[in-house]
Amino acid sequence: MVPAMQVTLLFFAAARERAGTSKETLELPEGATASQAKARALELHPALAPLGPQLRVAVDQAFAEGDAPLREGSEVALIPPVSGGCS
Amino acid sequence: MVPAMQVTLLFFAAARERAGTSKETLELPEGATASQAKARALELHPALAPLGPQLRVAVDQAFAEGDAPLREGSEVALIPPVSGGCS
Amino acid sequence: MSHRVSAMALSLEAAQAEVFGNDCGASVDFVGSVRDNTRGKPVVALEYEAYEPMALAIFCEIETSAKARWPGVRLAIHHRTGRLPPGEVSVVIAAASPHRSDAFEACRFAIEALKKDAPIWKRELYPDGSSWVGLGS
Amino acid sequence: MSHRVSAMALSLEAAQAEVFGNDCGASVDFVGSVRDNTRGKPVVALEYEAYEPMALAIFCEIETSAKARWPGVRLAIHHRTGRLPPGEVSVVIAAASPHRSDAFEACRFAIEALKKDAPIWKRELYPDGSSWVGLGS
Repeated sequence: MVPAMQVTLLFFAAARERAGTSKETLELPEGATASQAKARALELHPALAPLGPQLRVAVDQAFAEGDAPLREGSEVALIPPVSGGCS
Repeated sequence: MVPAMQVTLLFFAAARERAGTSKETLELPEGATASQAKARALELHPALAPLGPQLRVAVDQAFAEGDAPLREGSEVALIPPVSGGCS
Repeated sequence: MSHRVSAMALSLEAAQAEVFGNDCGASVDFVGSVRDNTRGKPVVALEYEAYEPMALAIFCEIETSAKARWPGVRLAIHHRTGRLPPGEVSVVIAAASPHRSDAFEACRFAIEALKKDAPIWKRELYPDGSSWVGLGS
Repeated sequence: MSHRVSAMALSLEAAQAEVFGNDCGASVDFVGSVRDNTRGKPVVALEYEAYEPMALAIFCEIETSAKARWPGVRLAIHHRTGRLPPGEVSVVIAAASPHRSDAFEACRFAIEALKKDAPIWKRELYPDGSSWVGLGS
């Protein structure tokens, strides 16, 4: 069995509402990637499905490619389409 | 003899310094134009000569074409190259 | 560090003062506020949410990119969060430069980059409901 | 009438407040100030002189042209006169619009038009003399 690691998963805005939480701890196999974390979050929170294709992933506060490797304690955020600025 | 009219002539910035005055009354023949007022000012103030080609003429607070007719009491300003704004 | 993401009210003068200096002839400042309508629909308020540390990191990246393109430019990016009624200021960006052209371009670049990449979201509150902006739904 | 030419100190907030409204999502403000040097030469102060009523008339024309090109834009143009040391603000232009792109373009248009046509002059004062700017001599 592959050793496990824990990462922190953050949800914002529409993703937070659909997941019903803003933060949770996710257990993943060691060497898991940003994409795998996102896929696991979508499995655990089926209500996120409609947002799925629009969610970008950030790792440790920077946008990450899908194959970016995670480490124990990584902060993984699901980023719905952003809308900062003004009206 | 053509009847005369009086216009007010205003000088600014480098033109004011060279003419040694900021305002004077100029007597011109009736029907004189903006160009004629400028030519007369250059005659009366030879020190303006180096600025001559760069001076625009305004009549009653708007830039005027050379052939714009003046009237009794017109306010004619000689406008050296402008440099408003910032550094 | 002259960037900010917080629920505190924003001040145009404060942002501008952070970038201004005697070597800078020009500053261009952008102020974005809550409009009282959107696509003809009345808006009661906007509610802004941010992933604050990442938003600040993005603001710093925007500043770094701007300085690379327009040397000598200084930027301050301030964004507000929370519930804001119409007329309230949600974002202020101040750009200063010795050259006015650079200040205009850097300020414009910063607001466009912020809208594209800063992890900040707004929800429009209407008399009869609300919706997150940008979901295309 | 939100334009001004006078020896009074300028306020960015005041200019911005004159154009801002709940129907305007964006304002872009330009602040021009006295730099401590020009072409590498130290500048002690700038001295601004204006043909005030005509400068105001030109500011109104600039506003009229801007409104024709960018409907819904509001402009305030404030210019200071007199002797200003480095760091002092000589001009503030505030442009507000429902659309940020229009606000940027109108603000830029206004400062370029002001520099081209407003009957305002400045003299640079150096430690060892002075000269009128723009005479090309």
